[in-house]
Amino acid sequence: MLEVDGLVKAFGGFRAVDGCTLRVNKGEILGLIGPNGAGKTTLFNLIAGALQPSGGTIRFLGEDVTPLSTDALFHKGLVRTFQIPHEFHRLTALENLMMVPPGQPGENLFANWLAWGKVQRVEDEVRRKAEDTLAFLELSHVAHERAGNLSGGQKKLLELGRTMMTDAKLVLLDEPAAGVNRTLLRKLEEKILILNRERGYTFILIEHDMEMIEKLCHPVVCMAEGKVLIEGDFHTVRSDPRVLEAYLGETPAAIERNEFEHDPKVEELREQELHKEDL
Amino acid sequence: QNVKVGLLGGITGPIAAMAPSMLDASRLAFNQVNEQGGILNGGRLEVVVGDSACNPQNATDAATKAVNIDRVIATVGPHCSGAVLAATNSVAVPAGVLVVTPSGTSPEITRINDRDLVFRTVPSDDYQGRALARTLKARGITKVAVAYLNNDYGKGLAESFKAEFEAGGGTIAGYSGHEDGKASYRSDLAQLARGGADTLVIFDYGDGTGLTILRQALENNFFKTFIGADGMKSEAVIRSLGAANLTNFFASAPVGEASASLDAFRTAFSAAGGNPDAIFTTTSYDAAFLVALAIEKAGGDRSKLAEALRAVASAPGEPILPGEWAKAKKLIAEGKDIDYKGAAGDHEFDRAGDVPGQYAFFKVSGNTYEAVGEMK
Amino acid sequence: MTLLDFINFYLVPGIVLGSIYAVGAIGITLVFGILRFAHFAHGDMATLGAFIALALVTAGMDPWTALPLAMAITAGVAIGIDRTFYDYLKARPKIVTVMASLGVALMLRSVVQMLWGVDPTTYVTGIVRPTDYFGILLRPRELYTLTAVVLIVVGLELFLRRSKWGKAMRAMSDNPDLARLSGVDNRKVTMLTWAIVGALTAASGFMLGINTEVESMMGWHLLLPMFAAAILGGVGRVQGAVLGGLIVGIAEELSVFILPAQYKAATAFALLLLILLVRPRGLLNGKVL
Amino acid sequence: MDIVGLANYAVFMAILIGIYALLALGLNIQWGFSGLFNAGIAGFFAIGAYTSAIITSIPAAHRLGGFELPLLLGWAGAMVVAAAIAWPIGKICLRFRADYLAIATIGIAEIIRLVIRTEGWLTGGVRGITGVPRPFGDLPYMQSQIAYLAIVIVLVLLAYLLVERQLKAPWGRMMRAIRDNENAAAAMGKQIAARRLQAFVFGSALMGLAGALFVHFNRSITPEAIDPMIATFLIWIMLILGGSGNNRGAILGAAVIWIIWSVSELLTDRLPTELAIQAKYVRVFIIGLTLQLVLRFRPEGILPERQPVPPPRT
Amino acid sequence: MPLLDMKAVRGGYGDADILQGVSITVAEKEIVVIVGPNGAGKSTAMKAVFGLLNVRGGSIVFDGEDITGWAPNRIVQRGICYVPQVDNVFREMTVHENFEMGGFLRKGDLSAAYERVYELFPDLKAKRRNLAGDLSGGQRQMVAMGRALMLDPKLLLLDEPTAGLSPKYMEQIFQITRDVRDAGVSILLVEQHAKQALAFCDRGYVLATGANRHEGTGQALLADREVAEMFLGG
Ligand SMILES: Nc1ncnc2c1ncn2[C@@H]1O[C@H](COP(=O)(O)OP(=O)(O)OP(=O)(O)O)[C@@H](O)[C@H]1O
Ligand SMILES: Nc1ncnc2c1ncn2[C@@H]1O[C@H](COP(=O)(O)OP(=O)(O)OP(=O)(O)O)[C@@H](O)[C@H]1O
Ligand SMILES: [Mg+2]
Ligand SMILES: [Mg+2]
Repeated sequence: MLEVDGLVKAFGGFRAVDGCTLRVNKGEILGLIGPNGAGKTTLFNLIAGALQPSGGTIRFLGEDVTPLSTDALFHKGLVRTFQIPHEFHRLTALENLMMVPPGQPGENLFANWLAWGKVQRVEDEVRRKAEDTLAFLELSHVAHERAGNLSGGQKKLLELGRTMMTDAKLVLLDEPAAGVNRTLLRKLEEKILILNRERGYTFILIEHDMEMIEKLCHPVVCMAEGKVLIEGDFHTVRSDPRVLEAYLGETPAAIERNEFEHDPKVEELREQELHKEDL
Repeated sequence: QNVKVGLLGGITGPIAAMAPSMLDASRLAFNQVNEQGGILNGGRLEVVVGDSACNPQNATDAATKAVNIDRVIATVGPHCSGAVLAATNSVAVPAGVLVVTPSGTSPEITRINDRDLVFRTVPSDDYQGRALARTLKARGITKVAVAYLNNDYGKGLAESFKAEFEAGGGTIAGYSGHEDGKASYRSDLAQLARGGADTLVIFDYGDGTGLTILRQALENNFFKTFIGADGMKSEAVIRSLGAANLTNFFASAPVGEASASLDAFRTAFSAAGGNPDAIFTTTSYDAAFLVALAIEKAGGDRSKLAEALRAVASAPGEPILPGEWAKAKKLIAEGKDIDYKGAAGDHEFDRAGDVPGQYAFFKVSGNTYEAVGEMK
Repeated sequence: MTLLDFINFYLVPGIVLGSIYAVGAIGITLVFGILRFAHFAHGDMATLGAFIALALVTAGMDPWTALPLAMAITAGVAIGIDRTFYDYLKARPKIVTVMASLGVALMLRSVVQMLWGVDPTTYVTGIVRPTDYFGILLRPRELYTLTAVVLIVVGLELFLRRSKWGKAMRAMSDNPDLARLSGVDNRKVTMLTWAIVGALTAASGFMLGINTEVESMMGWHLLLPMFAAAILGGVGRVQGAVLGGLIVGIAEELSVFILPAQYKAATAFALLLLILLVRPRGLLNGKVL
Repeated sequence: MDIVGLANYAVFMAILIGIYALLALGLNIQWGFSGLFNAGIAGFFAIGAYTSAIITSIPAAHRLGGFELPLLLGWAGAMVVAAAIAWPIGKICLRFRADYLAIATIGIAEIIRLVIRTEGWLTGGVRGITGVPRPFGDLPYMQSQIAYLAIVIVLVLLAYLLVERQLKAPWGRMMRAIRDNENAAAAMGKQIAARRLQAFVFGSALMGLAGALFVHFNRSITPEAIDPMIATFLIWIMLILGGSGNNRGAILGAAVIWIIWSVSELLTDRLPTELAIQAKYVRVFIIGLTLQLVLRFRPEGILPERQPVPPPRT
Repeated sequence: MPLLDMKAVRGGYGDADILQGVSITVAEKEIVVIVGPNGAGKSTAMKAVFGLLNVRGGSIVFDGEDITGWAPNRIVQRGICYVPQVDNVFREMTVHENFEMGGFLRKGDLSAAYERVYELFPDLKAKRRNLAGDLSGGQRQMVAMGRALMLDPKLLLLDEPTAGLSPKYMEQIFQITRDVRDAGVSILLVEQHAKQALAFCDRGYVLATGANRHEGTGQALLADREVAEMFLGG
């Protein structure tokens, strides 16, 4: 579905993406990990047309899309989120979502005069969809708040919500979990899986949350210094010594949740709690 | 009963430097009226000052207020042509208010469909430019460069000067307009000087850009002789450049018949603390005095004002000089005809309400200007 | 036309004019860069500065001695204006402050007109013929102007790059909240900025005045070319403002070769458009606010 | 001072307020909703005014036209030409951001002003154009003023409805989104450049119409009318003070500012007559000061940008 | 006596109260963690300490002095340092200049402090002349953290310092936090990596809808089933 070949992006003398080659098949959720500054976001920017590559090609659905602009790519079915939330700060949360669906008749200057009825009908549909999305993201209570006034995590959710407002073929998610509450994150994971299985969305997911990567992604690609370091299933990638060294740190075990779950002290406390409830 | 007259000046706009003297000159006329028996049956002329800022928006605003709120029956001004056009077209003429402008020089003013309500005491650009051209020829100058300010005043003068000068066989060796308010005109001057002329004719204002141009021309030895029109005949030129540097600077300016009128005005205005050499003061004074005479003659009836204005301004009749209000009032009361001889000229209005000009040629002498000859 | 003529009558005037624009443009670019708004009262502040210097000269001072004093006084006025009119708008969208500065422009102008009238005057009566330096004609006042500009630019650049307060200014312009969290007193920084800007406006007004005349609209006429210069160089870039000022000044003087002189004022803008087409954020890649 | 006079004055003020309201509405489309810093309003105003003047005025020897065509043609022409000139300008300039765009448009307005002043064969140069007809201009003063006011009101109302509907519609939402964050809007498939251009041209057409209304009201136009202080900056003050992003605010702002502008003179006229000239300077001071006071107490504008809540579900 | 004592603080950005009575204490040499759902008011509580909020009720006492309503720059001088959640670097200044601004209030030679920061974040050494705005998301977080470490505060407020950081760096931030604490600095930390944070903190608070919901030692909170399910992701 997406083929990235020898992609290069240089900022001055520095090559943020340096000959990156990557394939994404339809129906996959590809996990993209790598140390900070590996070039993951830059790769997204290149794929989504926000930056022009200094070299290499990008093919999407069999077509060379290297020179296309962001908005043209969107219409081909490629949607992305931003790592640092790009909300429309003076629009309400609801409007942030309602503006997304493409081809709304009301976006045509003249339709607003000649086909007001149709504009209204579509508008109602869009609105319903946006409200449902907000409800799912637990943002209904701030639906009419200016997006600029939302909390850091809420903005991230809104960012994600935008991708749910349109029929996409390929969705690029840039660290959707950062700053998002873990309980909600579990729900989001479900949603991503549903979109993937039932609606056939393909995802590329940048994350530093290993739990999420493990749960959702196959294959997993690890980037470092602008190049693909290794590609494979989660466990292969995670146990690769280079990945351990560059990305996970010397003590990968420390970050696994199992460590806490099996912490004997915690287990003990939990037992006590259970007893309390029983009483 | 008192009579209200509007005085619409370009107080805060581009001619802010000239407006105060012009308004003072007009006010002098009104004061003389009030001191010498008042208007009609001993009433006072009340002056309503408005600011036209030299642009149409402000001019219509000021005129509307004067006409509707203050109920003036005539206005002296507005000052700039654009302001005159807008204020007369949209306010004064429809409302039937007499307008006499002392400084709107654009030929377009002639063409206003004015129901004979719009007059001016300043000649249309045409006259002075031509007169100046003939004077220069008479003084043996055959090759000049021309720098003009690109507004209705400067451009109008320059065009008529050029036409007449060339028709008389003279050579224009450089001809360029410039915009107001720039800090340097040296390259303009250098460009003009390349034509090889010794004489520079400047159609501009002496308390504006004209001063800058003259200074930069003098400082860089660009020309030998400098000629200006009435706009350049400003005290500011002498004050800031120094009389010693201005021995080759001449200017034309409109004057009254035999200068008796002019002298009367100069004495009175100087006594009132004004500067009679400032540009458009004579026309401003005449406009105000004429308006007062017209009101007196028409007996305060606004529908007869225009007719009355023509009657008091033109021959035949007993000559009235600036300041002779009491005399004029008496004659009018006796039903005698009068003919105002203004400080800026005779003011025989033609059908469009325009006047031909009479001019004299001035040079700097001491710290002021001195006439050196009539202009034909 | 000889080369010397070209230098004397086109280039030198262009450079002198350009330096005057440059000093004004530096102030504009500082307000742009640090306080993040277009300061439309800049021209009229320059007028005020020029008139303050005039008052000092009238009181018997030599013009070039009056300059530093006028700069100091205008700096004080600038701080006062900020305290009274701009300060309470700082939490609002910047455009509101832009409008406030238009109001201040009107007020300053009318104050000047009320206090000093509207007639043009000069610091020194008479004309000054230039001295011949190997064929190049220069006047002392032009030499002083150029020297003053160089001193100002070098000093300011050092201050902004090297000193702690210069950095604090840049930090505040970048992210005012974070600057406060780092212990920067934004009030002090703002005051310092206005002090510098006020002094610069006075300098530009004075230089214009000594090279031409002093009159109440002089600053307003200067405003647009100064803005063009600031933008041309790139918002927030001091060297950019200098470069922009010189380019605008020289371009205006040279434009008479190719365009009718009436279009002189347009050359600054035509050039600006051309340069922005190639470099949309100015020559030195200025900020986008 | 009597009632009729005051009424006349009020009618006159209302006409100008209507013309400024059109300008402010045009600017609101550009700035309030699309974030385009157009500081060259005077240019489009002038283009509209001159176009309509040339189309409808009586023939003159020294300049283009007049063609003595019907008034409606003049107005339509004003809008079309203003839009047609805005199009290439927008095409080139809209890629500049914020203040760069502002200065670029100021520059273009200056160039337009200089062209109008200098190219006499086209515009009459510094002499301007006279003999522009005014609808119902032959009626007596008061009736003709009132008739013109009616026309202005109808046009302002039409423009208001037009703009208001566009802005409540998804189009407005999209424009506001582009204003807030163009990268994100592009990522959501919106064609930033084309949409901006649309708003720029749309707003400029309204400014052109305002110019046409102005020229027919005055029956003449000279280049002095393109003074940026009045035809650009004053409009900005109106919009920001009225409430940028709010159409009713734009109209209200036009009213408030013009009333301040005009009525301040009545105030300073109370000063002793010896100070008549100083009074005019004081007036400018008062205008500046009042502006500060209004900004002080209504810094968001009189009617701030509303959060347009989409219509409820049906 | 606790170093920081927030008592029943109420307040918000505009007229609406976002905080409806939040009480948090931090003792000397203590790491305190705040967790809670998005929009709970965690960041708002931190801003309240730092005078960036209209506080309408309650009090904030630091080191025995009531600092409610102080200007932020005064509070920094008093010895509190704060890393906000968003907008936490000077984008148009280089990485090094960001650190210089971090040490704005410090006098004397700072080279040792720079040395230490670059040692902690070796990736930034190569980027020291780059504008902070050009960095990757994670690198910015490092800059923000490094900026805060340039001062020697008594209390450090960190708002989600690990968001966007790789597991390696996340672990390192936690390690730094502990080191700093051991050096005598108190720390108030907001975290969405709640389990990891609660595991090593001294005490924790759970905030929800602008008010205290739970508090206790890290272990106790981890063990609480409701807390785990509602706030920690099961
Ligand atoms: N505009 C730019 N100019 C210069 N360097 C840049 C620019 N944008 C990114 N870089 C550099 O490119 C590298 C890759 O950045 P990128 O944002 O792609 O990293 P990342 O893999 O997404 O990291 P993270 O996980 O921290 O988000 C970084 O070292 C960054 O400093
Ligand atoms: N500048 C602001 N103006 C108005 N309301 C705001 C502002 N910032 C935040 N809020 C509101 O305050 C509430 C709490 O926000 P806060 O940032 O404190 O949440 P948080 O607990 O830090 O959440 P997160 O985990 O997502 O960062 C949110 O509902 C948000 O909408
Ligand atoms: Mg990234
Ligand atoms: Mg937060």
